Amino acid sequence: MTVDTTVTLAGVALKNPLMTASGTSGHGLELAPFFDLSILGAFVTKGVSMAPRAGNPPPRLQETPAGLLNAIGLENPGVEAFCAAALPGLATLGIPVVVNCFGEDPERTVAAVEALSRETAVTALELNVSCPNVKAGGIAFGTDPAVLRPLVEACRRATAKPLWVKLSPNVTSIVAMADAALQGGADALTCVNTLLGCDIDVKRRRFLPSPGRGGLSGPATLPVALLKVAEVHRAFPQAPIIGVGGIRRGEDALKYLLAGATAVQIGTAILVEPTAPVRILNELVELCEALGITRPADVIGAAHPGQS
Amino acid sequence: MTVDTTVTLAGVALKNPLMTASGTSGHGLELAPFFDLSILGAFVTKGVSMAPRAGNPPPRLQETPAGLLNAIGLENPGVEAFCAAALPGLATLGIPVVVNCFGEDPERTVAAVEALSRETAVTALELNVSCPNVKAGGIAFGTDPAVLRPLVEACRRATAKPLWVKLSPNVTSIVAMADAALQGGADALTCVNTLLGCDIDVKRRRFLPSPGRGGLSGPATLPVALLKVAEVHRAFPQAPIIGVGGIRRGEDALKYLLAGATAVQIGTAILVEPTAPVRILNELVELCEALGITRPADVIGAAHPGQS
Amino acid sequence: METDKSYELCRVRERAAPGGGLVSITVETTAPVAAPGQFAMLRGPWGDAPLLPRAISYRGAGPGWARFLFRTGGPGTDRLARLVPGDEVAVAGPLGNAFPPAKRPWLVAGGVGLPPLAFYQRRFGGTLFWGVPTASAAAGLAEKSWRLASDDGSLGVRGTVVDLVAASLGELVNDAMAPDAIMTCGPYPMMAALARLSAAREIPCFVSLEGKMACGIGVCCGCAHPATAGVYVHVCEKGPVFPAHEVVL
Amino acid sequence: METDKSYELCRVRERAAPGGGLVSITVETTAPVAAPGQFAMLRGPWGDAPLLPRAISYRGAGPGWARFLFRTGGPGTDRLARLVPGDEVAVAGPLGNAFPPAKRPWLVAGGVGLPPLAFYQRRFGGTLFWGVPTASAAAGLAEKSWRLASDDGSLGVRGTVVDLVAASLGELVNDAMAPDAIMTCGPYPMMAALARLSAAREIPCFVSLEGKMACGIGVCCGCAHPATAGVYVHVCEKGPVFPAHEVVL
Ligand SMILES: Cc1cc2nc3c(=O)[nH]c(=O)nc-3n(C[C@H](O)[C@H](O)[C@H](O)COP(=O)(O)OP(=O)(O)OC[C@H]3O[C@@H](n4cnc5c(N)ncnc54)[C@H](O)[C@@H]3O)c2cc1C
Ligand SMILES: Cc1cc2nc3c(=O)[nH]c(=O)nc-3n(C[C@H](O)[C@H](O)[C@H](O)COP(=O)(O)OP(=O)(O)OC[C@H]3O[C@@H](n4cnc5c(N)ncnc54)[C@H](O)[C@@H]3O)c2cc1C
Ligand SMILES: Cc1cc2nc3c(=O)[nH]c(=O)nc-3n(C[C@H](O)[C@H](O)[C@H](O)COP(=O)(O)O)c2cc1C
Ligand SMILES: Cc1cc2nc3c(=O)[nH]c(=O)nc-3n(C[C@H](O)[C@H](O)[C@H](O)COP(=O)(O)O)c2cc1C
Ligand code: FES
Ligand code: FES
Repeated sequence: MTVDTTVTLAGVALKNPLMTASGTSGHGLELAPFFDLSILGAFVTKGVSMAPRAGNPPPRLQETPAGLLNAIGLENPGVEAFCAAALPGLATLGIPVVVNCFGEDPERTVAAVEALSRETAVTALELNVSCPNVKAGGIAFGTDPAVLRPLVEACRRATAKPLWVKLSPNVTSIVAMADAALQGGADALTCVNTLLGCDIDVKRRRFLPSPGRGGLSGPATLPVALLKVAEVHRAFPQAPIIGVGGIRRGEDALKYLLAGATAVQIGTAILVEPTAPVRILNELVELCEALGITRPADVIGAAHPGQS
Repeated sequence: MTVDTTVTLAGVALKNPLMTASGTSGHGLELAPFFDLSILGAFVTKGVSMAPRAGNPPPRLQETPAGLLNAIGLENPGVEAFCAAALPGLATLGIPVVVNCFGEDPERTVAAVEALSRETAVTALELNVSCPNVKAGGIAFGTDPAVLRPLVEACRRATAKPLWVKLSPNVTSIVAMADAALQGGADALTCVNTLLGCDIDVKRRRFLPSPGRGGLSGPATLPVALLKVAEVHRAFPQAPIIGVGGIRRGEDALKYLLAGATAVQIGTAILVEPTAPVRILNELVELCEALGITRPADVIGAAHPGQS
Repeated sequence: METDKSYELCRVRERAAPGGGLVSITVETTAPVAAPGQFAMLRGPWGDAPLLPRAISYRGAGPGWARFLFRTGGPGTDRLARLVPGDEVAVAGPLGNAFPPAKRPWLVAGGVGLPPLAFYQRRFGGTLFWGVPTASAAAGLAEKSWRLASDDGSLGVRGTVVDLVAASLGELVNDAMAPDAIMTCGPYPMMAALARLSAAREIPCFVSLEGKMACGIGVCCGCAHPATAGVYVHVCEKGPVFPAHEVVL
Repeated sequence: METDKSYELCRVRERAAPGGGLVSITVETTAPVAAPGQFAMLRGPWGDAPLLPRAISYRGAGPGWARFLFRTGGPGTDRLARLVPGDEVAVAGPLGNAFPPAKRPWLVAGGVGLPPLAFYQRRFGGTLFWGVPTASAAAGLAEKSWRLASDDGSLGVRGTVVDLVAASLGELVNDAMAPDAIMTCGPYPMMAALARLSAAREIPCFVSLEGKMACGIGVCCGCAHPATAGVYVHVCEKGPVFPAHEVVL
């Protein structure tokens, strides 16, 4: 049995549903020594903003049970340096290049979207409105529908490229946020960013990571992220969803498809194992074969009653 | 060095800060074959409601990475049977007995609170407004401050016993919920109940556990729950907090104290290891000795800048 | 038949991997001696994942020792399988109830449902039937006196163990040889078929249920199984052994 | 000195636990041969917790093999310590840069900062100083030519290795014997003291930083360390070896 892994995500054809997750795969070709990046459905870059950002002081990382807290603080070289240094390399991969971007306020967010939209090497933009690490930044946009919608509208006006909005899980109702993003003109929803959490160094009596809290990712978070995908899909069955959170195995990826995602992103698993996407893709194909799924695209949302 | 483990929680003296968490230690003396329950700071029962509840169909449980999803569906024998069958045994322990309770609507919640308040064996009530498993029940109360406050007020009027309110983490702002509970007259806040999540059986294409989602507990959730405690303590430094979520070791318990909890509850760890509270208490004492902490009560909130 | 529960770190004394993915471990224990049908919750020293202990029936037990036999394949059993003599494993047990006494019981095991019934036979006698997919799944564990069935006929008769039991019942020359109870442990469809067979002949039938468990000790209400009476029973508290007519199979 | 990175499942060929909580493992590898100062990210087949691989410096490396030496005590190193010959371990490496070449380097190790410097000495020579709390922490690993210091005087001279280096610099009979570089790996206060000592004598000093890492391969920006120039450097990308004056110690 051959498995046809292609999916179409809001007009973008992907040879398979696996992408890197923003922030866990570098800005450019840092992963290239480990595997052939062109096997990916798409490459998603670390978040970039108009101006460069130095990020947070260490410690930026804290391991937790089956999870990782990070407070990188959105360190990035800025749009200009990114386009000059990283983008040309990514363009050679021959796969869709998705640039994750953000701004400290609506103006700078729109400016980043505009600047990146001028680059032909950029296939789509993923708007990070949910990063919990920058106090002045993402958190406000991503947790209030009344703030999110106009922001997405402004970005929508600023770009003709596919616009994905990456939602925060740290809300009472992700459906309300998804609604705001879709109303604002988002082409697809990435569900979800990291959960807010913290740890404590009991010897030094200090919160970790350094800002006192961070974003939790990794296998520990899969059940929470998977439910968010399911909720958004149930509310908006037509909205293309990119599922992300804790994927380490092919089976995990398939769970996201069954919950309603058209594609998935792999984040922390890459930090644990740089070649994770290769293994996960193989496992996904084998699992589909074992389960008689000839096209993963056919089972999107199939775990919902009445959809399989 | 001897460590003085006593704490006073909203007027209730505890010989140490460790309690069982509701729903993971039975309704009565089910754990007694495994360890001497009187070593606990307090015993917290599984949630009871006025009328008996049969609970959800199986599967009610699903293991996840370092976590557990449950959808017990608040199975319980009802207040009357509980008071007749379980309470007398608990009363013999000689430690505070905290009864976790809930209702399907405000009237039935108040009724349960009233009925339990008549029992002298009951030291305090823990109001579960955050259970994610019953659609008509907890979820609405615990996620909207405007709904929570009047509910707590009504319960407050119905009881002279210490009233603890157990908050849900599945909200944009736990501080707003804590505020509502305190305004409503809560004596203490239990932070937090389980995170909403789900898993999927890829063979059967079915959501798990049986209602399609469940409450996530265990080590995986510790970073999220710990931050909620820290946020509530930061906002309301005088409010007594009972920390709960993922505690498996003495060090975890100390983290919650440093974040601002006066006491902690141990849930999933008991399912993994029935004698967990004994070990955790020993570890906590040894850790305090090693760190030169003579009274754990002295370090409550000490991880917050300006508080140690 | 119920004994006191205990929780202790036990040292592994023996380990065997006879094949077919089956692993047997024998531990030293100070807990009361388990009865056939009872189970334990087992967990090794492996940190936070997999989190929950695993429910495994006693394959044998005596003063100071207990033996378990399980099939590997998931994260928990795979890790238990890596334990070697000298290692410690946490054991909560003996838990649950036991198969009841009987004069001429037929003990019908499907696959890895074997342990409690082999234990029963060793202690109390009875006729043991065991069904496996193929000879290799039986890993040479079958004893001479057992009556065997395999899907492909590579061990014992070809067919299911239910067919074998039905045929054996039909071949009985007189009623004095008929079983006074059928005890079974294995896949639900197999147990359901046996329950029907027993009911038709008015032979009491006892089934050992496998439900997902978290605690195994009756504190979490997680192992609910639908009872014929309407509500749920907790497998770890009231079971795992139930009269077949009391539970929905 | 930088080599190609790779990620592979390596078979453990040897394991030794000389004492003092130290464990050494030697693995078979097809990766390029590492240079002293480089490190690898190691992780065994233990599921989801602990999650992250651990950064460990090469203690030695040659065609087809690599050796690591680490101190146990946390969840990751404890598990790595349980690997036995024949087991598989995932190795991403060689990662990072290496200590630079020098003519008469002094190699100053504190505790478990030893591996990269012992590797350096074996390959390029130089004078190795090693400071440990007590003789037992050195686990008999000290070689004859090494100059040793221990807090309680149970191995080598009593005092810190910084004192020993300072005294040795003072005793130098002529400048031709003076080190042309000091390379160090160990606790930050120790490296900071050596950096001051070297700066005072205008000897180039190179420090190997230990920052918490997630990926080790430059994709997560997690291992930021403050640089004297103002912003941050990523230890796994630009380091772990830095000229002492470039980083805040
Ligand atoms: C009372 C009782 C006695 C048992 N006795 C034996 C025995 O003697 N030998 C044996 O090989 N197996 C026995 N089982 C089944 C055994 O518990 C499961 O095979 C085991 O838990 C699977 O764990 P895993 O990590 O290998 O697999 P997974 O399937 O990955 O386990 C994932 C989760 O599902 C649960 N689970 C999966 N399958 C089962 C199952 N069939 N029954 C209950 N829970 C399950 C696990 O406990 C875990 O929480 C018994 C089960 C029960 C309830
Ligand atoms: C470039 C580099 C080379 C190293 N080389 C060696 C070596 O050769 N031998 C050796 O024994 N140790 C070495 N270390 C330190 C080693 O990585 C840590 O001791 C180890 O990660 C601790 O893991 P744990 O689970 O045992 O302890 P824990 O302290 O429980 O680890 C918890 C978390 O903190 C991180 N962490 C804890 N201590 C350190 C530390 N000192 N440095 C970096 N991360 C830490 C862990 O990676 C993990 O994420 C090196 C570190 C780096 C960065
Ligand atoms: C170290 C690190 C850095 C991250 N940086 C970004 C970022 O810049 N922009 C963004 O939208 N998400 C960022 N994320 C979130 C991930 O893209 C992803 O949503 C999250 O980690 C959950 O997926 P995972 O469990 O597979 O890691 C980051 C995550 C990690 C662990
Ligand atoms: C099986 C199970 C049943 C639970 N039942 C209740 C309940 O009846 N009432 C309640 O307030 N919380 C209930 N909880 C939540 C726990 O009390 C606790 O808040 C949660 O599990 C987090 O703590 P832990 O990680 O230590 O388990 C239950 C949790 C589990 C795992
Ligand atoms: S498994 Fe917890 S009550 Fe049965
Ligand atoms: S550890 Fe990830 S960039 Fe250095």
